[in-house]
Amino acid sequence: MDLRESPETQTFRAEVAGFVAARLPPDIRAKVLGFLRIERQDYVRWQRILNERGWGAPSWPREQGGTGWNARQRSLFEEECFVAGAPRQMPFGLSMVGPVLQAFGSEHQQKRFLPRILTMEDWWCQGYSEPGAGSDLASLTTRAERQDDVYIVNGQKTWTSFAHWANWIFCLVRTRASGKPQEGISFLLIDMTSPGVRVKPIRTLDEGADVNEVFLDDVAVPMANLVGEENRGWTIAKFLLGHERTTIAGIGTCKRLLVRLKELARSEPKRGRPLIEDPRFRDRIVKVEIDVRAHEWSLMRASSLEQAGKSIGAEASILKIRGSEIQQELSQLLMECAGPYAIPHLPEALNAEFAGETADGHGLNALAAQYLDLRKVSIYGGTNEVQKNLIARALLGSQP
Amino acid sequence: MDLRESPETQTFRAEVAGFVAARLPPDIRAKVLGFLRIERQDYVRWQRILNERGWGAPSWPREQGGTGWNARQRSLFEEECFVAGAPRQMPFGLSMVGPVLQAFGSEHQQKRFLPRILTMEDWWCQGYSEPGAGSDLASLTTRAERQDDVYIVNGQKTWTSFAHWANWIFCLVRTRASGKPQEGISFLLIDMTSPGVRVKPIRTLDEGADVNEVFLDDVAVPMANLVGEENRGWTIAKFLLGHERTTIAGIGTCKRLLVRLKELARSEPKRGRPLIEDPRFRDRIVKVEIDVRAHEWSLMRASSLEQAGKSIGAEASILKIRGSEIQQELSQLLMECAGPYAIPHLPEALNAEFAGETADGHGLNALAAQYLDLRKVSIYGGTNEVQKNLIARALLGSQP
Amino acid sequence: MNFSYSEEQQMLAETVMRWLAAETVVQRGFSPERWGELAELGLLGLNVDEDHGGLGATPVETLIVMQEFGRALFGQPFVSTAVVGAALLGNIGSAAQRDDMLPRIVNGSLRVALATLEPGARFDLADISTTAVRQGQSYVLNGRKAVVLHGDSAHVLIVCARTSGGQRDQDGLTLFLVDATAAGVTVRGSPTLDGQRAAEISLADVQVPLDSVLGEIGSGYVPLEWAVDRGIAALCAEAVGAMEKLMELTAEHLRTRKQFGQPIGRFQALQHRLADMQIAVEQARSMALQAAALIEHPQRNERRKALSAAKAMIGRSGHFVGQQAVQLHGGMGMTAELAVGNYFKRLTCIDMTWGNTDHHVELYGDLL
Amino acid sequence: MNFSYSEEQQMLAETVMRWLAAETVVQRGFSPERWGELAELGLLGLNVDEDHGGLGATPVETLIVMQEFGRALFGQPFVSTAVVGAALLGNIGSAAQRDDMLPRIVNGSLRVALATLEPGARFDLADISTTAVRQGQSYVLNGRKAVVLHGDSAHVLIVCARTSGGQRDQDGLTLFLVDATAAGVTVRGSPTLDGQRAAEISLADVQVPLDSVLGEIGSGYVPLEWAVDRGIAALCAEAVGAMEKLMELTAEHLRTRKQFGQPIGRFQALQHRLADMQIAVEQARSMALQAAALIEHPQRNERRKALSAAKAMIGRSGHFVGQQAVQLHGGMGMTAELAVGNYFKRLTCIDMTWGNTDHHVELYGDLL
Repeated sequence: MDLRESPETQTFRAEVAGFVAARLPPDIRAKVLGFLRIERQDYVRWQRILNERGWGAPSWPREQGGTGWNARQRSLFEEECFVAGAPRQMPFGLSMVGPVLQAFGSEHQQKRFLPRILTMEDWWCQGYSEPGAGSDLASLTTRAERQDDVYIVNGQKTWTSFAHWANWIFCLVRTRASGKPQEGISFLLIDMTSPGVRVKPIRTLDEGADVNEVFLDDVAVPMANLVGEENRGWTIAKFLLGHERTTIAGIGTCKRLLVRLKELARSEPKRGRPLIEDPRFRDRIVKVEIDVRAHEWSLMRASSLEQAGKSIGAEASILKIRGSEIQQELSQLLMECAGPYAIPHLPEALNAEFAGETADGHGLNALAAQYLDLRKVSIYGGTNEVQKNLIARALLGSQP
Repeated sequence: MDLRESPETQTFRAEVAGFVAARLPPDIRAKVLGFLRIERQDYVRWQRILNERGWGAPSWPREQGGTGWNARQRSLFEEECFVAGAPRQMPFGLSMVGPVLQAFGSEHQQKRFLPRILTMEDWWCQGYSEPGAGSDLASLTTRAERQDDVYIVNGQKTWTSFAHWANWIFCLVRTRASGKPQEGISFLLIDMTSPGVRVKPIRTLDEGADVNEVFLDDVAVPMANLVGEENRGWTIAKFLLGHERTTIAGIGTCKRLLVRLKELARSEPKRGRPLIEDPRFRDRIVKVEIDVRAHEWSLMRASSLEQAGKSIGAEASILKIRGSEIQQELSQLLMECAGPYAIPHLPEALNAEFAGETADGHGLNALAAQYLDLRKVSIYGGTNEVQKNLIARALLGSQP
Repeated sequence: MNFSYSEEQQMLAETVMRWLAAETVVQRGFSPERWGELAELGLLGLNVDEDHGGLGATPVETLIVMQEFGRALFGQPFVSTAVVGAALLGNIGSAAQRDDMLPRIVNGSLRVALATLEPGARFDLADISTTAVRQGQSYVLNGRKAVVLHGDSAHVLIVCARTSGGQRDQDGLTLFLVDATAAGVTVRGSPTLDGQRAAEISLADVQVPLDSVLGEIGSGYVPLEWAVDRGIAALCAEAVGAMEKLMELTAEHLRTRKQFGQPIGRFQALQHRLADMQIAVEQARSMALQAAALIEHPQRNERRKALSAAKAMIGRSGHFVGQQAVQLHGGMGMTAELAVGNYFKRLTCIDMTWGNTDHHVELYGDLL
Repeated sequence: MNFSYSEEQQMLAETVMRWLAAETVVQRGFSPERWGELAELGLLGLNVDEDHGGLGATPVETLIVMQEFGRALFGQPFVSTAVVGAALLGNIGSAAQRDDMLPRIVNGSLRVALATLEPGARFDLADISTTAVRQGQSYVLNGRKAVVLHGDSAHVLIVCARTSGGQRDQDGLTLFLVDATAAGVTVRGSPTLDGQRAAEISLADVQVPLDSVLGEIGSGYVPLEWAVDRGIAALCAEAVGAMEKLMELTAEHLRTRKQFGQPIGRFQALQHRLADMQIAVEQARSMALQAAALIEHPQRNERRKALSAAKAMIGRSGHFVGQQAVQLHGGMGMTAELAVGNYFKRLTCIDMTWGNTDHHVELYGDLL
C-alpha cells in the first residue's frame, strides 16, 4: 500500500485542466455551470474537440482510437472536465454499444460503427427498459421475428434518454418465447430512421423532455445488425452491467455541484453576511464535502481494483448509492441557497437563448428544477434498493 | 375538533405536580435524576405514597382501587411524575397481570392478588420471552403438564426484568403440543419461592443486571393459579398486547431526558460559554425538542382515540418507534454533553451510597452508560422492525 | 381536547372535498371562476368576523379546509387573501379599513397579497430596505419586494416598509395598504415551481395617503409576524393533506405494481420505507394540529415556538415523503404524467415559503 | 497510488493478527506482559526512526497495525506512547531528549501520556489554564489535566501549560516532560467505559528543570496539534478494524439466527440495514486511508481538513454501525456476554476521544 499521489498523476491532472480551460467553448461552459439546457450540437462540438486531442474515448484501447487510460486517469479526467464546466460525454456510444461491439461485434460492425461514435456522427440511444419491466430486465417483451433476411421488431421501449436526438438505438429484444426468460434475448442495432420507429417524449418533473418512449411497429432490421449470437443477448447485457462500473460513482457531478454550492453560498447573503458563514448551513456543506471526500477515496480504491484486473461488485453498488445520495443532497442544498427564490420558476429560462428576466435576475431559476431532476439518479441504472440487495447478497451469500 | 386544553386538565396537572413536589422523597429523586441505580425499596416506597393518595393504579377502575383516569390524564400524570424525578411505577403488576386478572381472573384470584399489587406487597415479573423466541412469541417451548391437581412446569424464560426482586411471575406456558402453535398456550401464575425456580442475572452492556434468566425445573403450580381457560392463554397475551398501548410512548422518559439535557447543556461549558449556545449543539437540542412536541401530540391523539373506545394499532407502533428513537437520541446528546468525560466510567458510582469520587467529580459518570442502556428500547416490547411490519400491514393490507 | 370532527366540521370538510372533486383540470395560475366559487361557498369569510359578513371560525376550520386543499393541490391565492390578509386586516385594521375591505374579501371582489420579503433578505421579516417617507399628507414608498405570492392577481398589496430604525431592526417597520395599480408600482408576475404565481414588485416613488397605514406607525413587525404565523399554520395543514394523498398514491402503487413476479409491496424493504413515510406524516399531522391549537396563544414565545416547530418539521417530512414517494414510484414518479411529482413540487415550495426548516430551527433556538 | 498490501505489509498484518489471536482473555487495564510482547514484536518502534532503534515506518504501517488492534479490541496504551508520544518526541525533542527517551519507548521501558485537555475545556487543545512559571533554573507548574488516556500507567507526562497569552490563545503554550512521580503530581486513575484506563491529574507547584521543555517555549500548540492528528489517524484505523469485526459478527448472526421459521437474514429490511452498515464502514475505511495519506502533508490546512473529515465521519459511522449491530443482535446484543457490546463501547469512546463528530465538523468549517 502506498498512498502517495504520483507526480505523473499530478501532471496528468494539470494537463487535462489546461486543455479544458483552453478549449472548452465559453457558451457551452456557461450553459453547463448555469444548469441550463444543453443542445445536441453542444455535446457533439465538445466530443469532437476532445476527439481531435485524442481524448474522444477515455475508456477505449488505443488501437480503437481510445486513450488507453487506467481507471484512475479516467476519473481524474472526468472530474477535471466536469468541474471546469464541460458537458458529459454521452455514454450510449462510448461506454455502452462501443465496448459491446469491441467485444462481441463483427469486424464489419466494428468498422462501420466505432469511428462514427468517436466523432458523434451517430447518436446512439439505449433500448433496454420497457413499461412494466423497470429493474426486472429479464421480463422484457419486445419481440423480433425472423422473416427471410430481416427481423421484424414489435414492442415498446421507455426511459430512452435522448432518443429524440438519436439516429441509432441498441435494443434488447426477445427472439425466442420459450425457455428461461433470460435465454431468448438478443442484442439488435436499429436504425432510428427505419419505418415503424416512433419517438414520443416523456415530460418529466423538471419540465424537461430528455427521456422518451420508443415505439417499434413492424420495424424491419437487417440480420447484419444482430450483435453476437441470437438468443445470447443476456450475456451482452451482463457484460455491460459489469463494465466500467466506476463511472457509476458520478464523481464529476458531485465535484461540480459542490464547487457551485460553495460559490453560491459565498455570494448569497443572509443577514448581510455570506450564507456560508451561517453555522448551520456551513455545517451542512461541511458534511457533504466530507461525504464527497470519502466517496472520492472509495472510487480510487475501486479504480485500483479494476486496474488490477479484479471485478468489482458490491463496491460498484456502494459507489452508485453514495454518488446518487450525494448528488441529491447537494442539489437540495443548492436549492435551499436560493431561499424564497426557489419558488418562482420559468422553465423557458433554462434555454440559453432566453432573453427575458427571471424572478431573481440571476442564476437561481434552475436550482429547484435541478433538485427535482436529480431524484432520478437513485432510480435509474438499477435502483438504490436493488443495489442494496446486491450488497447484502455479497455479505450474506445468495441463500442466507 | 377542539384543540384547547381544558381548565380541568390544567388543574389536574398542577395538582399532580404539587403532590409530587411535596411527597417524593428527596433521596429517591436524587437517584432518579442522577441516573443512579434505584433500589427495590425505592420503588415500593414511592408506590405506597401514591397508593395512599389513591393514585396507586392510574389505569385501574375506581372499584378496584384505581383512579378511573382517562388516557390523557394518565399521560399527564406520568409526565409530571417523571419530570419531577419519580421512579416509574412497575408495570408488571399494575399494567400487566392486574388488568389480566380483572378481565380473566377468578374472583378468588382477584381478591388475593389485586390489593397486593397496589401496595407492592407482591413484586411481579413477566415470563414471556424465551431463548430462541424473541419477537416470535408463539414459538415458546416452556411446558406445563397436568399431574393430579398441579401443573409441573419445565422450561426457561429470559429477559425477565427484576426477576431477582420478584416473588411472583406470570408465565405463558405450553399446555398442549399439538395443533397450531398459538392454541396450546396457557397463562399461569407462579410463586417464585416454589422449589425448582432459579434466577440467573444477565449482565448487560451498561454493567447493570436488571434482567434475568429464569429457569423452571419441575416447578409444581396449583391448578388454582391458571388464569382463564387452559390452552386459551394466547387470548390473554393478545389482550395484553392491545392494552394501555399509549404507555409504550415513553413520554415521561422523553420529557425527563429533555429537561436534563437542557440543564446540562446550560451548565457544561464550551469555550467559556454554556454549551447550549454552541449553534450546532443547540440545533440538535431544538430538533429533538421538536420531535418530543410532535410525539406528545401524537400521544394525545392516540389517547383521545382510546378514550373514545377505539383500538389503536399502527398508532401504537408509531408511538413505540418514535418514543424509542427519541430516547436514544436524547441519551446520545446527554453523553455528548459530557465531552471527554464520557470516557471514564466507574460502574460502582451508579450506586447512590458510593463514597468515592468520579473522574469529573459531578454527575457525568452515568451518561455514557445510559446511552448504552437505552439501546434496549428499540429492541424490547416488539422490535422497531416488527412495529414497522405492523404499520406497513395497516397500509397495504395483510396480503399486498 | 378533542380530535374528532364535530358534525359541522365534518360537513365543512365534505363540502370542500366534493367541490374540489368536481374540478376536472388542475388550474395553473389564478382562476376567476374558482375564486367566485370560493366566495359562494363562504370559504373566503372563514377568517373574517360575522360583523363583516364572515364566518368568524376558529383556526381549526382553516386547518380542515387547508387539508382538503392540500389533498387536491388546489392552488388559488386563498392563504394570501383569506387567511393572512383577512386576519391581519381584522386584527389591526382601522374601523374604516375593515368596513371597506373585509366584506369585499368575503364576497370575492378583493384580493390582497403580502409584500414583505426583499431580495437578499431570504426569510427574514425584519430585513427591510424599502423606505416610506412622510411628505405632507402622504407617504412615499421606494424599494423592491421579492417573491410576493400571488402578487400579480392581488388588488391591494400589504407592503412592509421602514419608517425608522436601521436595516434588520424589528422596530421602525410600518405596514401600508398599496393599490397594485398605483403609479410607481411595477408588478412582474412569474409562474412558480408548483404551478402557482408569484411576483417581483418594485415601488418607485409610490405615493400613498395617510389612511393607507395599516396599524401603528413603526410597530408593524409584531402583527406582521403574527399574520405570517397564521399563514404558516395554514401551509402546515395543506402540507399534511398533500402528504396524506401521496401516501395513498404510493400505497396503491405498492399494492398493484408488479416486479420480479409479485406486487412490489411484498418487499419488506419497501414496506418499511412506507412505514417510515407514515411515521413522518403522522408527526407532521401532530404538528399541524399543534400549530392550529397555539396560533392564538396569548404569549408570543409560546406561539412562535409552536409555529416554528411545526414549520421545521413539516419542511423535513415534506422533503422526505415527497422524495420517497417519487423513489417508490420508480421512473414513473419522475414523469409529469403522474400526480406524485406535483405533490412533491408543492411540498418543496411549502418548505421554501416563509422560512424553510433551517430557518425555523434557528428561530426556535433563539427562544430555547 | 496503490491500495494493496506489499509483501512486508501483509507479513506485518499477519504477525499482529496471529499474536492477538493467541490472547485468550481480553485484558482490562494495563498489562505489563502484553507491553513486553509489543516491544519484542518491534511494534513500539513503528514511529521511531532507525537511528533510535525504531522501524521508521510510514503512517501506512501504523494504520495496518491499528486495524488489527481494532479487530481484536486490543486496549493497551499503544497510541499514547508509540504513536503520539514517539512522534512528538521524534519531531520536536532535543537530541538529548530523543537519545534518552526514544530507545526506551522502543524497548518497552518507557511509557508516556499526553496530558493536555482540562476540565471544562471539552476538546479544545488551546483552552489551557495550567500555568508554567519560570523560577530560576526551573519551571513551576500548576493546574489540572482531564481524562489523560492511560495516564496512570505512564512514566512521563507530556504536559501542555501556558507560559504566556490568554486562555484559549494558541500562542503561549509550552510542552513539558514531567515525571509522573514528581512531587506535586497527583494521578487519579479510573477505568473507562471500554475497559481501558484514564486519569485525572493535578499539578500542584510541580518543579521541572529547564531541559524538560519539549520544543520551543510558547510554541507548543502547532506540534501538539500535529501529534494529536497522528493519534486521530491511528484511532480512525482502529475504528475501521472494530467496525469490520462488527460486520462479520452481525452477518454471521443474520445467517444463523432463526425467527418466524427462517434465518433472519432472509428479511429484506435487515438485509438493507446490513447494506447500510457496510456502506458506512466502507466510507470510514476510505477516510482512514485518506487520514494516513495526508497526515504528513506539508500544508497544515490540508492535513487538518483530512484529519477532521476522517474523525467526523468515523464518529458518525461508529455510532451507526455500533447501534445497528446491537439492534440486529436483538436482546443478545444488549448483554455483556457477546463481544458486540464491547466493540460498540470502544467505538463510542473513539468518537469521544480528541473531538467527536460535532467538534471536527466545526474545525473543518473553520477551514472551508
